[in-house]
Amino acid sequence: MANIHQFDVVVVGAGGAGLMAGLYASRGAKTAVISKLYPTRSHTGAAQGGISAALGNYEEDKPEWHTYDTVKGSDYLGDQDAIEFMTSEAIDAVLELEHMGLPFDRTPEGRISQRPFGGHTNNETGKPVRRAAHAADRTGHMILQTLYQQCLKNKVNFFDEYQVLDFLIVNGKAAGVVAVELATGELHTFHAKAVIFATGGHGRIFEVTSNAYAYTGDGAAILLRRGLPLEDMEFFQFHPTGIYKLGILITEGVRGEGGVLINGEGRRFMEKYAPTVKDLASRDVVSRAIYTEIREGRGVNGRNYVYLDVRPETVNKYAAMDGRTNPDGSPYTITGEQVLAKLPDIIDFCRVYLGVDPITQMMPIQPTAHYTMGGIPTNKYGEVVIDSENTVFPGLYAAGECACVSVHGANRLGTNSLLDLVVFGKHAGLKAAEYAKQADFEKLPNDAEAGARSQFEALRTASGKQNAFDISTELKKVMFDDVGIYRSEKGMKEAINKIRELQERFKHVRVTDTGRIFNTELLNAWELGNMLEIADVVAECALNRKESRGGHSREDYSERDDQNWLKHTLAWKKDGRVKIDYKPVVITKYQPKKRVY
Amino acid sequence: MSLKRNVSLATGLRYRGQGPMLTYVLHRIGGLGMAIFVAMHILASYLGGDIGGLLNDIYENWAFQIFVFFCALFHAINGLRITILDLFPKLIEHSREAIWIEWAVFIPVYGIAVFVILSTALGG
Amino acid sequence: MQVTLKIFRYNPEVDKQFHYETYTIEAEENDRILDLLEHVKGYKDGTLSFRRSCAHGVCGSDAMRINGRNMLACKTLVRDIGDRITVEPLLGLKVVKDLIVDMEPFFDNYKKVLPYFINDSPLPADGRERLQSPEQRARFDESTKCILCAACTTSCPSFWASDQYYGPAALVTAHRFIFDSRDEAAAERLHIVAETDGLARCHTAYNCTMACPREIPITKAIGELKLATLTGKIE
Amino acid sequence: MATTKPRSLPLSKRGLNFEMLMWLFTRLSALAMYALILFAIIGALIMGARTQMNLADVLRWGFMPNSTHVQSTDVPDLAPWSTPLWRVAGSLLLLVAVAHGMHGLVVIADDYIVSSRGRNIVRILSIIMVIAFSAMGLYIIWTS
Ligand SMILES: Cc1cc2nc3c(=O)[nH]c(=O)nc-3n(C[C@H](O)[C@H](O)[C@H](O)COP(=O)(O)OP(=O)(O)OC[C@H]3O[C@@H](n4cnc5c(N)ncnc54)[C@H](O)[C@@H]3O)c2cc1C
Ligand code: HEM
Ligand code: SF4
Ligand code: F3S
Ligand code: FES
Repeated sequence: MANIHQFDVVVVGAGGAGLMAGLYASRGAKTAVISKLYPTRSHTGAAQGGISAALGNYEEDKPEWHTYDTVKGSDYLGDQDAIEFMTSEAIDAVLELEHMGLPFDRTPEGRISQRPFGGHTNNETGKPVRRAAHAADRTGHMILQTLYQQCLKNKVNFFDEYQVLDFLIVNGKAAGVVAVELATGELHTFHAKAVIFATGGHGRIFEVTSNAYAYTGDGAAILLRRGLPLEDMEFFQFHPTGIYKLGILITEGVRGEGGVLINGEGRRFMEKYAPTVKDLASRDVVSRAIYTEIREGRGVNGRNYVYLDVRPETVNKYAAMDGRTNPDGSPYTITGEQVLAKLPDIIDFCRVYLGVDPITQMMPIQPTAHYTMGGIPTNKYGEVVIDSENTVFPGLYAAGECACVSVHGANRLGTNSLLDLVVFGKHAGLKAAEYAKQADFEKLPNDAEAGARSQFEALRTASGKQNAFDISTELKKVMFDDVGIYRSEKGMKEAINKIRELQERFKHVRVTDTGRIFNTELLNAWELGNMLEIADVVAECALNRKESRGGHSREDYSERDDQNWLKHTLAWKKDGRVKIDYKPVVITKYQPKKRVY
Repeated sequence: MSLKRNVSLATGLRYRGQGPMLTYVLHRIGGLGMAIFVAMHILASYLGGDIGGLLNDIYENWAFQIFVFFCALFHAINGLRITILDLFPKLIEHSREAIWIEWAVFIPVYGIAVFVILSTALGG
Repeated sequence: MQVTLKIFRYNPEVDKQFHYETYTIEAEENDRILDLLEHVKGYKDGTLSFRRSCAHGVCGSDAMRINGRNMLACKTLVRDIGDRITVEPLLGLKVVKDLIVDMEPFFDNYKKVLPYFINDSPLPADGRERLQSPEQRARFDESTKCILCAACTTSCPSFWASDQYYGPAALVTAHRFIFDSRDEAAAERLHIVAETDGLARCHTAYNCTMACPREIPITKAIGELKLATLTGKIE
Repeated sequence: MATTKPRSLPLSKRGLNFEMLMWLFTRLSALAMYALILFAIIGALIMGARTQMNLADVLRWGFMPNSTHVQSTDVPDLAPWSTPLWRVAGSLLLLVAVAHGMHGLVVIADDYIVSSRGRNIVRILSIIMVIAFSAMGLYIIWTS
């Protein structure tokens, strides 16, 4: 076919990870970045609170503390070598972003400002530490813009609004990808020596989510279909504070600035669940606490939400009770204007979507599906590994939320994801360029587009009895209810049956649009296929793991079980069935302990 | 394969830009109107004779006067607002208020002027 | 409640001209216009095409004309605009299909103003951050909020006249860098924005500022640029 | 402490070009016209316009203090309205207004005409027109 492009390195996805990879790869190799959205519309732009690094701009902080907090946050499932690698690179990574022009907020001395965040502590005192570097409450937006701008400066080749459909493997090596150009409906083959996947997560499989429409797990599903495994797919993070019903995220930064959670009885409840750091406990802990309150009838008006309160009088009251101080030792207080200045976007969301003004009213919140801990297994250089021996797949890389290094283990600490993007995006880019230098192009298969085309054909020629929206709505509901914050064998089995049923129905899905130009109906259907595929793996892996750990909490196995389950799950799809294997966790310094906040 | 980008005048004017857009449109009409009128007037006075007389008759006509007055007055008052805001961009935040003030000045002055023109024209 | 949703439709592979299609659907006060479009796509006409991603006003995908004014479909609720809703594509860009317009001229303009941080001086000796006071940081804060949704540029009468005009979004980007105390390419950028297709094409129509979903005081930023070209002050 | 490098650019680095100078000229000429118009109106009021002219006529005189503009009013004697002072004021207003107005037309044309060829033609035409209209206007002012 006519549309063949050749690049040394092809990056799929233009979020924080993809752009960082593209930027670094382009310095050593001919690189293209392909994205189904315009790069600045990637979901990284939605990240609010901050990016973590032990800069210590306000108070003492060390990478080792950051490492320990991350290990503990991961509920000991994170690979400690990778975590050490990430936290030790963190400082330079954040400084590099600053050198690229990222407009971080500033301390009075002119340094990068930092705020406390869930799970970040001073290891000696156990008190929260300011580790999250931030640009108001749009840190991700600024990272995305800055990286995109640097890519433009470096003249990276962009293919905007090209959706990748298939990954090409020749002789057991990466050979490129096939994508559809949305504006024309034409297929394009990108012939490459190295391919980096950075396609983000799959939160859209849940009903209430903070994730974008684009978060359909494309990258993971494509590789799964090509016979590669996914790691730790049962671990999904539910963020405690999403706007009631809509799921739009209210950053942890709100609690970092002193906001507290209040139940239906008007009382603060986190001190019960996390006596030391209270509202700033790790996300899984807070989400479960909220759910427990709700289940025990202490939701607001008996319904399934609680309040997040950042009104200055509340903040000041509890800050005084907690003895919280400013860096100079004076008691911590805050005014309405300061709240507005530090959290402008959050205030705006509440006003627009809820008609609630957080400076004078409380925000109704509920946990929302937020972050994909699992994903494409990689080592700490972003190289994709395909078995429990960590065998590297030549020429294939992954970074960002779609990858599983694993630095987040069973539960990601807030602000570690942006860090993950920058650190591992960079290394994936470097490695890919290095690999491309010494590797040759594999010969393209005769009909490279066949796989992609047949997927589209199947959708186009399906009998059309089933409505895609119904399938997707039902999928999201069952996933949120039964494979959500609390899980049980019975629920998950039902969910799996439901997913199977939906997969069957999906074979008869209706696509009415026969056009080529921006056929979003066809593409949405294709994405729904990915979601079904991924949901199946998530549910199977969750059912298989008989313990509670981090984001995965089971009612029938409510304790962590290090004896049997201190290991990563690897899952393959074989003949429509999920096949599971395991991989050991790398432990260097920190032996598993009970996790209390 | 795609529709042209052209925005017709009618489509443009249908954009609901509210107060400030209205002043922009009127300012432009005013500037254009005056430019045409000034040119016409100078030409007429310079040429004199039949054509000049005819042009001056049009110009002296009360309906035309009302239009010219509108152009001149609105353009002048709005122009002052623009000039002030342009030289002190900080004030642009108060654009809305500025526009209110502008109308508060314009409407009475123009109203009286129209009244006078009309009463002289109709009263002989 | 029932709402009447009138949508601009154009399918390049079938239609010669655009037309409007009207749908009557059930909606709640708190529904986003984006939710209504999704509903139409899901249950009334799957061919309806529009862009969207984040669904809460931070990615800039779904700027469109709603009841005659540029807004984000995901940041506009039924309760804000009532039960008679007309949705049309942005003006001044080619309509590719239904509500999807060709964004390339918009991004081309963005790229004209050197939209990236430039500072070739050596880094601080300790390898740490370049210092910047909170006041210096606040100086360009508003212009960093831009999500490149194009609502501003496509509401600007000068852009309707010609897409060679850089447009407010590009000028806001220029402002973001020119007023950043760390950036060193203010002079180059000022020369660019002072060109005939730059600042001089802004006649303070103010539509941009009113359309901006991020509430960036765009006209003010452009005003500051205009004065900067004259006075050289970029404090 | 944060850097406090000078944030003021020398003349050559400001992007100050003809376009922006004309932008400034438009504002300054607007202010100048205001000054001249106010001057003319105040002058008219001192010369007795309060009893001899109505508001519309005063404004008309203000926008161009030329004696023909008060011909049809109750002014008893045109002589004080056509002194050299008023002729000079009128000339100034004329020159400023023609330049301002003509540049205004160029600005409008530039919105729509983007080819450099088209823009050059507009500029040449505008210069010719400025000269022609200024000459005609001066001729009228000084001969009426
Ligand atoms: C609301 C919210 C707030 C958050 N706040 C924080 C925070 O404060 N701190 C923190 O550390 N983390 C935060 N996170 C998490 C973090 O933002 C994300 O994990 C991270 O941005 C993911 O980046 P990414 O580069 O992996 O993917 P994305 O930025 O989502 O990019 C994915 C890219 O892949 C492309 N793509 C996808 N599929 C395809 C395909 N088939 N073909 C071609 N291209 C494709 C997309 O177009 C996009 O460009 C937050 C997340 C959310 C949702
Ligand atoms: C007190 C008198 C006047 C004031 C205060 C004034 C002010 C202004 C200002 C500030 C502008 C710039 C608008 C912009 O860039 O957005 C302008 C434009 C213009 N002016 Fe005037 N002006 C006056 C008199 C005149 C006269 C007498 C004429 C005609 C001969 C004229 C014709 C124009 C034209 C054609 C434009 C361009 C319009 C546009 O860009 O939309 N003005 N004026
Ligand atoms: S300035 Fe505002 S309206 Fe314009 S592109 Fe940026 S966010 Fe959108
Ligand atoms: S709408 Fe256009 S004219 Fe200027 S103030 Fe905004 S850019
Ligand atoms: S969908 Fe992202 S801005 Fe509306």
